[in-house]
Amino acid sequence: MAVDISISVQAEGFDPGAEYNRLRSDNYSDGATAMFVGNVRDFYVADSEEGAAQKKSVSVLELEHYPGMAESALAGIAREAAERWPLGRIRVIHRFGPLAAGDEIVFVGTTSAHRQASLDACAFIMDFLKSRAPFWKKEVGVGDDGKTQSSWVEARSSDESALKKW
Amino acid sequence: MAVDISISVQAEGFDPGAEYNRLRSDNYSDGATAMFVGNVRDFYVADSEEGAAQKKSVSVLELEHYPGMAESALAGIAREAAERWPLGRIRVIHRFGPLAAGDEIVFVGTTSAHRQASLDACAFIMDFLKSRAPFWKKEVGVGDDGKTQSSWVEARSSDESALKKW
Amino acid sequence: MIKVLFFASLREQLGCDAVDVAADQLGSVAELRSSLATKGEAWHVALSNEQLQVAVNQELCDMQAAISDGDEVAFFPPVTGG
Amino acid sequence: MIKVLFFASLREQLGCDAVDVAADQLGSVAELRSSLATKGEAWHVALSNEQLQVAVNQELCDMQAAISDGDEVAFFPPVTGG
Repeated sequence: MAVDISISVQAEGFDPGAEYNRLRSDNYSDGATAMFVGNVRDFYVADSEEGAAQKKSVSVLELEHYPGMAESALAGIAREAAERWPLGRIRVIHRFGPLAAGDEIVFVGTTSAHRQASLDACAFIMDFLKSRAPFWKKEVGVGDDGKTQSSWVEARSSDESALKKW
Repeated sequence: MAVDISISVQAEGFDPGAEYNRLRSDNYSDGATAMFVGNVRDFYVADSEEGAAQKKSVSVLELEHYPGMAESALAGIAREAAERWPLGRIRVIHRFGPLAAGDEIVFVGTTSAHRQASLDACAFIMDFLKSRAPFWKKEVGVGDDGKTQSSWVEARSSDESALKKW
Repeated sequence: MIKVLFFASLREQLGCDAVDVAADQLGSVAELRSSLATKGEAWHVALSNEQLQVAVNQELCDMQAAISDGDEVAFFPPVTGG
Repeated sequence: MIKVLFFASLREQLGCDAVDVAADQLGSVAELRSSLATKGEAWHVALSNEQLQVAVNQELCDMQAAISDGDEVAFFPPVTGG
């Protein structure tokens, strides 16, 4: 039976509860549902004028993406997961545009008859999404001088090395 | 900072969407939320009179538990997870009593600043819950003769061996 | 007294969910189990199950665990929740 | 023509999100990159970044990947989504 894969790349928000309900709707063969949600943290950026001691709260996260490739990269990762594990449904949502602290950024949901398959596939999709899907984060804050400051988030080598275990 | 652990052993149903909202409420430090939900599958039991060819749909799953120990076992597993990973919140719900196909049985939710910590902790809690928390499943169905048939679910050695990786 | 509980298939096999047992001369779970096995054929058979698990005061233990007056001891088959 | 796209910090460094380049004599991504680097100092510096990634027709590739007329080639820094 083909795995039901649904991918969305969107500016709008999403409701993880509604996504769970959709993953479960008329799905009596899969007893296991694993989900991951990534949210904007209330992080800080260094004020470039004043140094690290003058950190400012980030008011907005700007998410840039590569339209077209973003969708196809996520679909490719989902298909790879569907080949590796016995899954029923895969749902991936990734937002772009301006996001505020607490906002949902990404959702990955997988269903399976087997708990370990659903959890492993969910972790696998997140790991590959982090290093292979064309999205870029920029933190935007306001300094003491009232000026807007922004900086691109640096890729972490731990994300690349996370792929080695799969 | 102490990890916020919440355990419920209950007959009532629960709403994974509401549990997600609670895990996220006023939680701006943890960007990662991992969740697992276990549901009753629409499985079959062999009709003991007619053999494997005459399988009947299971109408009810009966979940027996050891009151008191069920809660403390789940709390112990959650505390162990909180010692191993940098988590913000842990929520575990396990139901008991009669359940129908599709019903939620178990919820595990974890939040962290780190995606891998939240996913690993969620998988860890489910693995230990499966082999260490005092719950027992009985499948109840109705045969061709209209009589109720029931059988206790057998523990799987794969659940015990799943603990070795932690 | 020691409060002894039985769960799931074991409870059904014994037709009994709890018994109180005098603590005298019962130093370990294994001794309690042997003593209970003398209560009849069904008890002997059910308690001979190699896979039985035990909890003393709601903590999983092995059969060599010590017990004493006032303890709560539970016997049950391998768990199947989740 | 080859359609070339730039994203994120690279786009900002170049002050440019897309250029069309004649496909003549550009057999690989590496050759395209070298050609673009001659467009000025900012281009030379930005395109020298060892960490740059490239996609040809929306698939991640290495710098040796072949390109031809009609392709869409995108350069960008390491991705940071999720």
